[in-house]
Order: sequence, then structure tokens, then C-alpha cells
Amino acid sequence: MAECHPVGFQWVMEAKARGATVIHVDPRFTRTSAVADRHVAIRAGSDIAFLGGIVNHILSTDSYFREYVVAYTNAATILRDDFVDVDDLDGVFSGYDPESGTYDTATWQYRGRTSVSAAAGEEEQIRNSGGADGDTGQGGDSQQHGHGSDQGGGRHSGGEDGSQDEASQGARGAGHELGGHGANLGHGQVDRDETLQDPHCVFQVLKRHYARYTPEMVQEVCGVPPEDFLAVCRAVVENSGRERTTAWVYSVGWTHHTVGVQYIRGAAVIQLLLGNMGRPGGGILALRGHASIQGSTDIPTLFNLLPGYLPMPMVQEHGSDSLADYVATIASPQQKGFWTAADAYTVSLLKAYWGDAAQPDNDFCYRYIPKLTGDHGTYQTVMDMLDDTVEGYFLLGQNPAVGSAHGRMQRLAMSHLKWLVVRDLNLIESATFWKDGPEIHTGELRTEDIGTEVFFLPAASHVEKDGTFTQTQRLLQWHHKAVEPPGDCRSDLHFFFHLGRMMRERLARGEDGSGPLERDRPLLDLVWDYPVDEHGEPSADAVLREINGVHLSGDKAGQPLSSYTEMKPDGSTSGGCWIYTGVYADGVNQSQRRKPGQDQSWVAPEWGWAWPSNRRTLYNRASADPQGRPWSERKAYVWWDAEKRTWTGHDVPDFPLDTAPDYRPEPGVGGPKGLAGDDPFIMQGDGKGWLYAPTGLLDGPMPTHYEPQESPVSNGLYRQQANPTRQVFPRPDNPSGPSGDEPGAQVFPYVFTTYRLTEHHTAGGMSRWLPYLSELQPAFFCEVSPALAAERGLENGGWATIVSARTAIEARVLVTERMVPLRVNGRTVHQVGLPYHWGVGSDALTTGDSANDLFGVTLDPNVHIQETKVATCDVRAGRRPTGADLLALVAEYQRRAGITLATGNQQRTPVGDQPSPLTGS
Amino acid sequence: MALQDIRRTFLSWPVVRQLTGSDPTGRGAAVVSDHTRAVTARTETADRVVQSICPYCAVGCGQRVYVKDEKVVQIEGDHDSPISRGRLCPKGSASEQLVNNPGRQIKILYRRPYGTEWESLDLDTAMQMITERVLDTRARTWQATDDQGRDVNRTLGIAGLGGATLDNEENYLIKKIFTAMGAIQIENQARI
Amino acid sequence: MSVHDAGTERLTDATAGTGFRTGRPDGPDTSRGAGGGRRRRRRGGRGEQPVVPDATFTSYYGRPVVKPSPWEADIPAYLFFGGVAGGSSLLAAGADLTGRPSLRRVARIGALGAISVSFAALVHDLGRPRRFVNMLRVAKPSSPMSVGTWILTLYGPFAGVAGAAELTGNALRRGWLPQRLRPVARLLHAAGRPAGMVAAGTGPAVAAYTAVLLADTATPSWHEAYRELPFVFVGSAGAAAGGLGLLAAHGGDTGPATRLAVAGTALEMLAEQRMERSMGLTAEPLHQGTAGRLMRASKVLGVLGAAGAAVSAAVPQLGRWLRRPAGAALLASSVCTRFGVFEAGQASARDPKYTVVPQRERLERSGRATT
Amino acid sequence: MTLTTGGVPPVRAGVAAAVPDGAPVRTADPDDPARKSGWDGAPRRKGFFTDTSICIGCKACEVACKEWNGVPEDGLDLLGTSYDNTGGLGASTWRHVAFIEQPAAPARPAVDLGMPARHRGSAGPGADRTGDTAGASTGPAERTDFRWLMSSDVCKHCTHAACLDVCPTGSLFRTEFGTVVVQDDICNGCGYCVPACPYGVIERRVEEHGPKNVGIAQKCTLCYDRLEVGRTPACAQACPTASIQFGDVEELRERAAARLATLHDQGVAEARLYGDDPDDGVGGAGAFFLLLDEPEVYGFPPDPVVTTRDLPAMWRRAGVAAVTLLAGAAASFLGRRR
Repeated sequence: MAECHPVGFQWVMEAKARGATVIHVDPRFTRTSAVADRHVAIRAGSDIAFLGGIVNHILSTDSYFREYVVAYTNAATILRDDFVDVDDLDGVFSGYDPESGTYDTATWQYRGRTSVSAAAGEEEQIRNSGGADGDTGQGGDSQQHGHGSDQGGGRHSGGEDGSQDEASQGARGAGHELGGHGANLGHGQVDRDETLQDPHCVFQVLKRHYARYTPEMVQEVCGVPPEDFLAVCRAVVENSGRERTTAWVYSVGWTHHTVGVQYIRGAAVIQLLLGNMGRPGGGILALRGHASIQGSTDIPTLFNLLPGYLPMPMVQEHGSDSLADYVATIASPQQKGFWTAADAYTVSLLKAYWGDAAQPDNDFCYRYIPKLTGDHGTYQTVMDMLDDTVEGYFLLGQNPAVGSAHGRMQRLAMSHLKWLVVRDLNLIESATFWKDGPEIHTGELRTEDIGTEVFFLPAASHVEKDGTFTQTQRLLQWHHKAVEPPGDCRSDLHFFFHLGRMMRERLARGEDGSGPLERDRPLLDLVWDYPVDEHGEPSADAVLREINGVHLSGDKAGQPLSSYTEMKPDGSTSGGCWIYTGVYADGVNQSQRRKPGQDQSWVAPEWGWAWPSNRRTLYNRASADPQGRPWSERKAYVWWDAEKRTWTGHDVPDFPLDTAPDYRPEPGVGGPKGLAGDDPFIMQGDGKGWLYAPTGLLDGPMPTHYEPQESPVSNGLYRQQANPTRQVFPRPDNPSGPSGDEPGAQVFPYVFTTYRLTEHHTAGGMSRWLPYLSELQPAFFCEVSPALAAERGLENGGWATIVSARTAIEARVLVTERMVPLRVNGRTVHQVGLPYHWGVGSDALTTGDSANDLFGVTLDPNVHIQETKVATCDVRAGRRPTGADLLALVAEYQRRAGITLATGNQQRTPVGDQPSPLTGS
Repeated sequence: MALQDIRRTFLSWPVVRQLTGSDPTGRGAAVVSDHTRAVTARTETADRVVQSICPYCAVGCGQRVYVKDEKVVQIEGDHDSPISRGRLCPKGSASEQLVNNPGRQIKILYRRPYGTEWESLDLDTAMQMITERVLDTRARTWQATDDQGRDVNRTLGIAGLGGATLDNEENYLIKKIFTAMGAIQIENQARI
Repeated sequence: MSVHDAGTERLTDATAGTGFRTGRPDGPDTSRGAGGGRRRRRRGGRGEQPVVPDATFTSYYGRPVVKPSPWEADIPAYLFFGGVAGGSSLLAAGADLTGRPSLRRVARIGALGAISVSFAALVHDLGRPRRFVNMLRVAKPSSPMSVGTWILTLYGPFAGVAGAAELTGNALRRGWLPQRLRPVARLLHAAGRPAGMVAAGTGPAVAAYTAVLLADTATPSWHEAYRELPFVFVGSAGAAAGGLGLLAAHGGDTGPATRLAVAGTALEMLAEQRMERSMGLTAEPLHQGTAGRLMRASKVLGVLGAAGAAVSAAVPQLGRWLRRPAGAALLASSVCTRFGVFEAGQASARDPKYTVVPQRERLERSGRATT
Repeated sequence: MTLTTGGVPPVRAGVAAAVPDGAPVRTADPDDPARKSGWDGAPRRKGFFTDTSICIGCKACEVACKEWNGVPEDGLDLLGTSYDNTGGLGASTWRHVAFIEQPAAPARPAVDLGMPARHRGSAGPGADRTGDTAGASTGPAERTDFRWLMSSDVCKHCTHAACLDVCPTGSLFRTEFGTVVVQDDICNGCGYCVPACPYGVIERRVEEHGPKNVGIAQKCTLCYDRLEVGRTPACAQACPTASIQFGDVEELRERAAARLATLHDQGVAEARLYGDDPDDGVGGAGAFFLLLDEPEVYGFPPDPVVTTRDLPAMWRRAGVAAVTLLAGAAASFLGRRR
């Protein structure tokens, strides 16, 4: 956090000065570790074992916050008795289909329930722990962040086998497209045993599941000595309860694993057991690494989402033409909470998009929305480029040649395009790959043979345009335009507005003046009439008003909505993103509010505007006890005012204001009125925090340890080596190295991990061109321990070549005791650290090989995020070969390791050493 | 030179000021130059100051942007921000250079298919060309229905990547126009 | 690739400086406690007697603590020529008063030439030579360079008049001057002696102040030399001025030059020896590298020069051909002294040892050390 | 000047707010360096207290300083010295963050006995430390007190400032805030201040960093221009963790003493202040530090002394030497004339 979010880290230092204990768990000793009370070196990719160990410690020592757990979580909820845990199935949960590598989640359900719909994005993620910020960076301080996640999307399980996709669709649940709107529970009535004794209640299942995660097991898997581990457990437990809270902060590298979502679930289980959710000083805080990465998931530039975590319609799941069908899949009217108004949110969006053309009799133009049929995520799209089905590509402040996994695949894919538009502040490597990319140097590509037409359009910087960023704590902050952009630089608002305008003008004329085609109606009917200034710049303020939404009829017609609760499903309101409704409450751009922090309370509610409803800490009903009183005076945040019969406090209460703590809904009542007075998790179908996720996840109801796609060690818990549902791409251009005890694994004996440095920003587009930042970290380097340096003859300041199953890169060497060899499973595991900011090009002030080139593409099944925080490699002293020799070196390694298409790509680990058939092609 | 000027020049000679003033050792007040005496912070002489937000990570630190003669002359932390309290990290502190870096690319560049060098292009032409490319690709790759005859109304020929560094308003327009033109493969850093 | 080269080279320094923690063989365990994890370096390998027995010390990657001066050859040249000028003005005045015209002429012209070169070197060394005149903005007793500037401002014109008088006097005598300039020349001639006297009065300051110029720095081998360095420098100045006299004056006039040269050399050597004793560890650079070679050359040349001068005086037959080489050797010796002292200082600033160890010892002596 | 946002007053008001106590408070200290330099009615002396125990090594200070003062980039070299690629203070580096990696003490004593001798210029630290790498064979348990120290260095703005003393042009001067500043329009680049500084701070800018102020001595001004208008220096304002604290020196010294006491109470025995003592060799620094190890570990001189403290003695010596030369020269004219 000190590394990548130094300014957010001021609050950690502040807390430390007031007596907080700061623990840093990281493979490397970083600038955060330097000021932490304790640094725990952990093997990259073993976090679930560590988190599970803490869960086991909490449960086996009865250290959980019992009153909170019983009242606010699903600990007491009874599960079906045919659920079978991983220990009895050698590493998979019940319902696993080894053919498709997917689960039928029916047996995971609450008792008396059948699977209605499993969504990849469960509410916990949307509102709280977030599952899928793919950004490596991290992001911010905050109370409870709750960034939305961009889950979903169809799976790719080896080849686009349409029928298989179709057949397994129902069983898998609609994770693909349900996006972040939350799992549909059907209704909120569940069986509970509040003594927590029933063997089938969540609490007992959890206890059994984590019983094997002993300190000794943690040591074996993570390389963390028991005394260090227990010190962490004690600190976490001692600093939780009525009087104290513990916060977990992760940088979104946690999502860069084939089990990324489950990492965050692991932290969620701990926080719920200890009563740290919805309370000040608690929560799980995702530190996100881009100025508006939160905003770009809320108002998504993501394939599977519409604004406000509404799903993009998918043919198989939503039918192709019925708004009612679509809405029904999002939430059942009987379930608890605010998702039951999804129809109002959807219709308001459609009215914002298509205005007067959207009418009840045409389903508000619902049919205009293009439909998904599977995974159209960025990696799938890149592979589609290689298959020449994608012709054009817009890169908007993103540098995939450096920042995405498997850089070679990214660049080769771009060489297949017909046209490429790059909009950036600097001439990034993704814009120049055709003349100076690594493949030009190896001879794999020749500039003269690349048919891609490239447009580089310089972008306006943040001070050259108006607009809002949504930061990591869901806070929208307006940035005012200070100056006009120079030269040809323009905002993306300008570019897309005028691109849309010009397209509409052309289409309105039609080919040869023959008039528009039916397929052009969505474009022509689009509301696209934003006011522009004298430079042709559209008004960002007008766009924000549209996002907020307005009343379209009635006496308030034309006035901005003040809350999403005002949205109607009858077409009388519009609103481009329901969760952002309120940012223009009272006709005022609330994101511009800048009442100085020193002039308001510590919650600072009058600075900017947080979605939803300017609420700074989510689920804050949980900061009070079931009777509505603060758990302690010290931790008072939101409470029930019995006299005024309303919820009140320092923040906007995250609860229906007039629902008294003792309110109990009649059976069958859904929506907000279905929430009991002690159901703080208002976006969950049952109002409770989920220790166990009966629905919503594709890879298991509880986090369980799996090794990464590439690992030097075997899974210490069971035969199943890696996540049995991970998304693999067995292609010749995407090989994986052998793991554990497989033959050839010793060819890549070391673990490497990637990260950011304080001095640079992601793929470098905003830092490697700046002299003041480049001089601070002027070259790509690797960090190795003295022991590894000795083993491989590396010299501080010299060069090393790092070889993975995909390629080899070179880096300057920093020999440092901050890298610690770990004892894992009876052997020493060396880890190599690689910052990923550098790329091969000729325009930046500092260039170098790209760490992301070392990775292949293997994804988390829930959110399609790649595993770029851990893989295996070899390290050699000296610089890498160049030209064709580089390819030969890599081929030699592949040969020595015996890599085939099957290597690493069998989702279910085969029994014994018997090779089993390849999955996929 | 008038006698008076000579006198003034002589009296402003630091040696004389040393001998006649309160700073006989010549290490302070006596040796200050006119230039030094006139020094002031450029934050004070700016034409206006604009409140902004740091464009790097998602902490969302407040920035103040000082503008003089329509040029950004300084960007520093906004002490009013309850998030950052006026502080900035090295990247945020370098924001002015991000804007004013002499090496910043401010002209459109065009690489024709199979070309070996960049060429220049004016904005209108570039916009026209891109509009054509998009519409051509869209027409060529249009899918009204999938292979089972179900309506999909889309193109799989146009993709996009980016948004995490952009404004919400920009993302909104991108998603809106992509959706309206039937392009679904829009992604951003949140997936990466 | 330059990045690589630079990095490696710097690394070498870093490696050397960071050193491997050795602790102190005869001291308390300093590896932990207040000094937590200090890395110390001990000079010299096992079995080799270090110059200073307890020279373990810590530094930041071996990087210098103080900065060496940015000065190049200009400054030691300035020191040398300043010395020659100051000493020569003395010789000139003496020669003038005692009627040694050739010595007077050589010394006056020498002083003028030397101070001119000296001045040029000083200006040339400036980062902004055109701003030389800013030196006259202030008069700061705390700044040897300011004091020196004012000394030069006083000395320079008089030495100049004396030198000019010598040059024009010669021309006047030989009737080389046009009619128009003759009154000026006569005036100069008349001013020659008083100007020469003033120059002689200020000449020793010119020669001596340069020692303060160097000593008044944080450069270890200059500052620690401050007690004796003025004597080294005036000795060297006397020797050089004498050497110049020997080199260029008429043989019959060289007696005072010889005596000054021999006495100056003796003073320089005695003072230098004392200086090294008082400098402690910081004397080390005077024996190492370029500085060491220069200082050795200075001694050899000084001894040879002084001996040659003495022999020349004692044995006039030998003097005829020995006098000039002896004079040249003395001048060369003075050059070597100035460059040697200069280089030693620069070297001492580049190695953190010479900053850290004496200060650490001082702290420990005074009981202010925190460890 | 106007501020583009709703409801926030123009920045001038903000500036006033930045001066915590409104109108500048005048110093009452007769020993105040500004007063001694002819600044009657000088404000209280300003300085930095850098608490390295909370420095996170982010280098915001380095960038903020360069941004505000227009200090040029000065080299893109990877130095191989932990995360420090700046090296040290200089003409084009007015803030420098040091990074010191300290292995924990090994369990066994007497490490220097029997260890192979270390040679100058051999391979990196890793190459011959393998036998002593705690992590190599023992795992992390035994190296819990591995430390990574970071510290942001800056000009000390000494009470007795050698650079200022020796400057022959009056370019360097003591400001009314008690700080020491170069006047770029005056300095002629004589370079004398460079070797005079006991901390190796000030330096003459070379052409490679040009073209601005080439040949002129450069160093931290403690943002003199910002102080003039009541603003915090750029580095201190940027510092995310308030490791760099700006304020009245007197008050900062109290704050530093309190912080030291707190750390000592917490068992951080190795914490110590550096440069805060008015009785030290430079009369106390205007920028002082809380360190967690010996000063030289961070590249500081352990006992800096302003060189001009010895200047009177030097002048005396030089005077005697000059007289000696005069006398010697006179003597050389005595005796028999040949």
C-alpha cells in the first residue's frame, strides 16, 4: 500500500501512531513492510491456505464474534445434506463435471432450495469485497470500499463447442452475464439453527472445511513459520470485537490468480466471523490502481455489464427479445433487498439510451441491445483477433502490449487487425509494435508484412477536460477543466461524441442515399444530442445529468432524480446508471462539492459524492447490534433512534430508514420490505453476510486452496492441483510449464511474481515518458535473494535472463535480502520479483523487457481475470539472446520440460502419473 | 547617468550596505539583490486555480491546478481534500510534467497498412477515416442472428480496451455508442 | 550501453563502500543494539598493518559525505602563480632597494606575469566567468575568497605598476617607445618603487591566504592541514620565487633568490612534515595516487633545487650551469606541492573514510558518541 | 485570481489559511540567525524536521521539489543501491531519499573471524554473502528484524552555514526565515561553497543538466518563494506520511524531542535526533532528522563542524606565515653581497 498508494497510506501511518498494529503479508519485503509492525513473507499463490488457517484459528479457538455471526451472517443457515466437501472428493466439491470442468451447484444450496440461478457475481463482491478489479495496482484508503466487480462472461473450456456451451449453461448458472447484480436466491426464507450445532448448518460445514488448515499446514503450503502465523492470528482476533475492528486491505493483485475471487471470499469469511463488516475501521478494502477503474466498472466499459451492474443480455439465458425475461433473471420479486426493482433500473437506462423511441409497447427498445453468446472478454477477443474475426480495435488509455498477460499474443493479435485506433497521452508500445516490438526483433514479424492501419490520436489530460473519476471508495469527484488541450489532443468524450455523430449522419443518409437500414435504428434512435462548446467539446455535465436521470413526466418533469428509489419501470424516469442516481440530487452536481475536510466531520460527507446515496461505508447497519445500539461507544457509526423511529448516525444509514430493529417481515414479502430489522446485508437475497456462498460462484461455495496454474510444488491438501474450473486455453501459442512433481517441473524451478513500483504507473504510459519519474526507476530489474544470486551466479547491477514456458526476458539484477527463500513442503522455494512497468519500444525515456511477456493466459472462471501474480521460471546470469536465438532458447526449454498442449491444461488433476487425454483441442 | 542614480547605485552596493546597515558581515539583508527582493511564488501570480483530481491511481487525491496565460504552471495537492490533505505521491507530484512534458505527442500520427513510418494526418480527416472504418467493418461483420437463428444484432468485428483512466462520462458514452452500434467486445483494465 | 556501464561502475563503489560487516575485532559487538546492523569496513587485509589501526567505519554505499570542489587545474595553478607573484614582489622590492636590477626586473615582471596568469586562472575557473565582478559586491572576512579578492585587488595594481614600470623602463631606456608614451613611462618609472613596496607589503598575504582558501573547507585533507598549510604555502612561494630569480636573473644578483629558495624549501619541508603529523588519518591521501606522486616529486625536486641553488652559490663555477636547472626544479617543486595538496584534498573528499573516521573518533573522544 | 469550483474561496484565502497562526510571528531570539544577518523583525526561523521512522521512501519529495523549482532531470542510471537511483544531493537533486537495507544480526557471533576477505570491486553483496544469508537456510523466522531504512535528505540550512560564510559574492544569503539561499542572478560559480559544505549538499550545475543555471551553485532554497507568500515548501506539502514536517524550528525541535521520547518509550532505543542541537558543530541545523541508526549509515557526517569555526585560527596562522615570508625575504637580502 505504501508502494502503490502512498497518500492513502497516510491513514495507515496515522492509525499506527494511534496504536494500531500493521501487518504486511507479501512475498516481498516492500516499502509497506518497512514501516509495518510485522512482515510475513508468503509464497505467491498460497493465500487461501493462509486465510483458511486464520479461519480455522478463529473457529477452533472460539474467537468469533458470536452475536454478530449468529445475527448477521448465514452461519446458522442449514444447507442441503447432499453437499460434499473437497476432502471427500479429493479436491473438488460435489457437483463437479470433469468433462466440462464445471460445477452443477444444486448441492451447494440452502436446504429446501433448488438452484434458481447462480450468478458469477455475488452480492458480496459487488458491494463489498469485490472480485474483479483486474488492475494490478491497488487503490486507496477507505472505510469499506465495495467496488463493483465485473464478473461474468461465458466460459471457454477448450474450443468454442456451441453445443457443450449450451448444454452446460443451466448447470453452470448464468455467471457469464449476470454480471454484478447479485445472485438470485428466489426468496429470503431459510432454515436456521441459531445454536450453530446442526451438522449441516453453514457454521459446522465451515468448521469442518477449514479444520485441516492448521498452522503446520500453513507452514507447509505458504512457507510461513507457525510462530509468525499465530502472531498474525492473535493480532487479528485481539483487534476485533465490540471495541475494536480490523481492516483487511488488498491490492488488486489478489485478483490476479486462477482463484482470485476466492481469495477475496477468504478475507470476507474472516471479516464476517470477526464482526468487521459494515463497521468503522473494518471492511475489506480493495486498493485500485487507476483513477476511475471503479467508475469503469460501475459505468462499465466491460462486455458483460450494462451500467449499474445490470447484465448484458445473453441469448441463452435471457431469451433474445423479452424485457420481462431479462428482468426476471436478475432478481426474484420474493427475495430481499433492492435488486427487486431491477425493472425500474433497466427501463430508466433504456429511456436514457433511446429516449422517446423507448416505449412500453416496444419493450423500451430492449431489443436494440446486442446479445452475448459466450465469453467476449479481452483475452478471448485477442484470440479472436488471431483468428481474424476482429477487424478493428480501439485502445483507450490502455497499453496491452505491456500491461496484459502474454504480451507476445497481444502484439501478434494486433498485427492481424485491419485497423487500430490508439488514444493515449504518449506514443505507447501498443501504438508502435509494428515498428519496434519484440517480434520485429526476433523476426517473427516484419513491418512490411503487417497490414494493420494505425491511427494514433493524442488524448487530453485530466486538466484539459471536465468530468468525474470514481475513486476506490466509490467516491465521485469532479475535475474541472483548467486549460484547452494542445494540438490535436482531444478528450474521449469529444472523440466518441463526434464519432457517433458522424456515424449517425452517414447512416441517416444510408448507402447511396437509400435511407437507413433496420440494424441502424439503435444508432439513429439513440439520444445523442449533448451540447458542445465552441471547441466542439461536449458537456460532461450534461452527460452526468443523463447518468443521474430525470423525471420525464409529472410535475417534476425535467428535474433530476434524487435517488434510485424514484426510478419507475413505466418509462416515466430515465437514468443512465441507477447506482449513480443522486449525484445530481437537487439539481446540483454533487460530485463538485468541495467543502474542506477540516470543516466537516471525519466521515466528510460533503466532499464529492459516493454511490449509492452518498453512503461512505456500506452495510453500516451492521455497525449497530441487533437491537440497533452501537456495538460500543468507541465504534458507534450508525444506530437506531428509538424516539424518532429512524436510523441515524455519522453516515447515511445503509438500511430502510424506518425499518425498526425488531421488524420482521411476513413470509413471502420481498424487496426492501422483506428485510428484517436485523438483516444488514441489504443486497443479499437473505439479508445476511455469506460465510458460505450457496450461489453466485462457479468454483466453490467456500475458498479452498489450489496451487497456481504453474507451481513448483504439489498441492499439500489433496490430489487436485489447481482450480478445477479455471479457464484454460490449450493452444500452441499458450503453453504452460509442468508443476509440482510432474516431470520437467524442475526446468522452471523458481516462482516469479509481478508488481508495481511507487515511481511508475501500470504499463508506463503515464510515467515512463516523464523525466522526473523515469530517473527514479530508470531500468527494468529483477529482485532476487542473495541465495538465489549465489545459486545462479547473479551479480547486483548485472543482468539476468528470466525464462518461462512462453519466452525469455532480461533484466538488471538487484540482489536483496528483501527477497526471502521459503521452506515449502520440505524444499526451498526461491521467488523472483519483477516490476511490470517496462516494455520494448523506442519512444519512452526508459524501456526494457516486459514482465508480462512471461505469462500465459489462464483465467479465473468467475471473472475471466488472468493469473499474473505467479508462475514459474528459470533464471540465468547474463543477457538473453536476441533474434532467432531467443526463440531457440525458449524452444529448448520447452523441449527439456516436455511441454505439450496437455501440460497444465487438464482441469481435473489426473490420478497418478497416467497421462490423460487433452481437454479441448 | 544622473548624479542621483550614481548615488543610488553606490548606496545599493552591498559593500556600502554592509558598512551602513544592520548586516556588517554581508551574509544577510545587505546582499539581497533586486531580483531576490522581487521573488514571489508563481501560485500567486497565476491567473486562476482550478480544483482537480489526480489522474494516476484510484485514491483520488485532490489537486490544485494553477494556470497562467492559459498554461498550467503548477499542480500540487489540495489541502482541502479529506482524502489526501494536500499530499501527493511522486506520480501525482509529476502531474504538471504529464501535461507539459515537451516530449508529449500532441499531433495525430497515421501508419498506413504495410507502412514503415508514421505519417501526419489532420483531425477531421482522421475522424472521417475512422468513421468509415467502423461502419465498413460493422457492415461486413454484422450478425443479425446467431447460428440457431436467435436475434443477436451485433458485430464481433470491433473491439475496445480501455476506460479505467477515463472519466465516467466518457465511459458512459463509449458503452452507449458501442451498444448502439452492436459492438460488444469492450473491455478495460478492470478485467486485467 | 551506457546505463549498464555506469551502473556497474557505481556498483563497484557501492560494493566497496557498503562492505561486509566485520564488527570490530577489539571492540564491543557493534553489530546490533543501537548501531543496529551497521556495516563496517576495515581497511587493509589481514596481516597488513593499516595506517590507522581502528579505521572501521560505515558509509552510504561508499558514497562521499562531502563533495570535492568542482575546481580543476585552474585552482592549483592559481595557488602556484599567486605564490610566485607574492614571493617575487618581495624579491623585487629587496632587489630594488639593494640595487640588484636584474633580479628586480625578473621579479617584477615575474610577479606581474604570475599574478596575471593567476587572475586568468581564477576567472577561467568560474562557472560564470562574466560575473567575476560580483566578487566585489561584498567584503566578507568570513570568506577567504572574498578576502583574497580584495587582497588581489590591492596587490594586483601595484604589482602591475611595478611590472609595467619595469617593462616600460626597459623600453624607455632603449628608446623603443614612441614620443607620446614617454611621459607615461616616466611616470610609471617614478611610481615603480613605491608601487613595488606596496606590492611587497601585500605579496606575503597573496602567498599565504591561498592556504586559508583551501583549509577553510570541509575537505578533510585541506581543513585538517590548516595549522601548517600556510607555512607550507609561503615556503613553497619563497622557493618558487627564488627559483624564478635563479632561473632568470643575472648570476650576480641571485644571492637573495638562492637564500630565499633554500629557506623556503626548508620551511616548506619542515612545515609539511609537521602538517602530516597533525593531520592524522587525513594525511593518508598525501601519500596515495596522484597526490602521492606529486608530493614525492615535490620533495625530490625541492631538495634537488635547493641543493643545486646552494651549490651554485657556493661554487660559482658550477653555478653557471646548475643555477638555472635548480631554479626550474624549485619552480617545478612548488607546482607539484600545490597540485599535490590540491589533489590530496580532492581525493580525501571522494572517500567517505576521511570524513567519517576522524569525526567518529572526535565524537568518541568527547564522549558524545551514541553507541 | 479565481477558483473554479463551487463555494470555495479564491486561493489567496487558502494561502492565508496555510499560515497556521495568521500573521507571521516575529522571532524574539537574539541569537536567531536571521536577526544576526540584519533582518530586523524577522519571522520565526523556519525549517524541516524529517522523521525517518515514518518515511516510506516514496520520493514524492524529490519530484515535488523538482516540479516546483524547475530542477532538471539528472540521469537515468540504475545504481544498484537498493531503490535509490538518485545517489545523493547535488546541483540537480535538492531532495534525496536514501534506502538502506540492513540484514538482521546473524544468530552466531564473531562473523568476521574466518570469513573470507572482502575485495574491493567484487561482485554484488549477494555473491559473497551467501554463507551468511539468514534466509538461505533458516527461513524468515530468524530475520524478523531485517530493516529497510529510508530517509529524505535535504540542505540543513545550518545556523552557522559554511557555504554562506565562504561565498565571495553575497550570492548565498541568510533569509529572513533563517534559511540559506543562493541568488541565481548573483552567483558567479566560483564553487567555493561546494567543498565548504560539511554535508556535501551544494553543488555547481554542469552542462549535462542544463541549460538552466549551468555553472551556478544550486541547492534547496527551502522554497524561499513559497515561504514569502506563506506556503509550505513543496516537499513537505507533498510528503504523504508527514515524514517531512515544516514549521518554526523552535517548535519543530520540541516536536522532535517528543517524538523521540515516544519512540524510546516504545522500545526503539536506536532512535536519535540528528542536527537538532544548537550546540553542535554547525550551531544546529534548520533541517534536522530523527534517525534509526548512526548518521553515517544514511550518508551524513557523524560530527559536522562548520569549517569557518577555525577561520580565525587560520587567519592567525596565515598571518604568521606571511610575516615569516616577509621576514625570510628580508633576511635573504642580508649578508654579503657577491
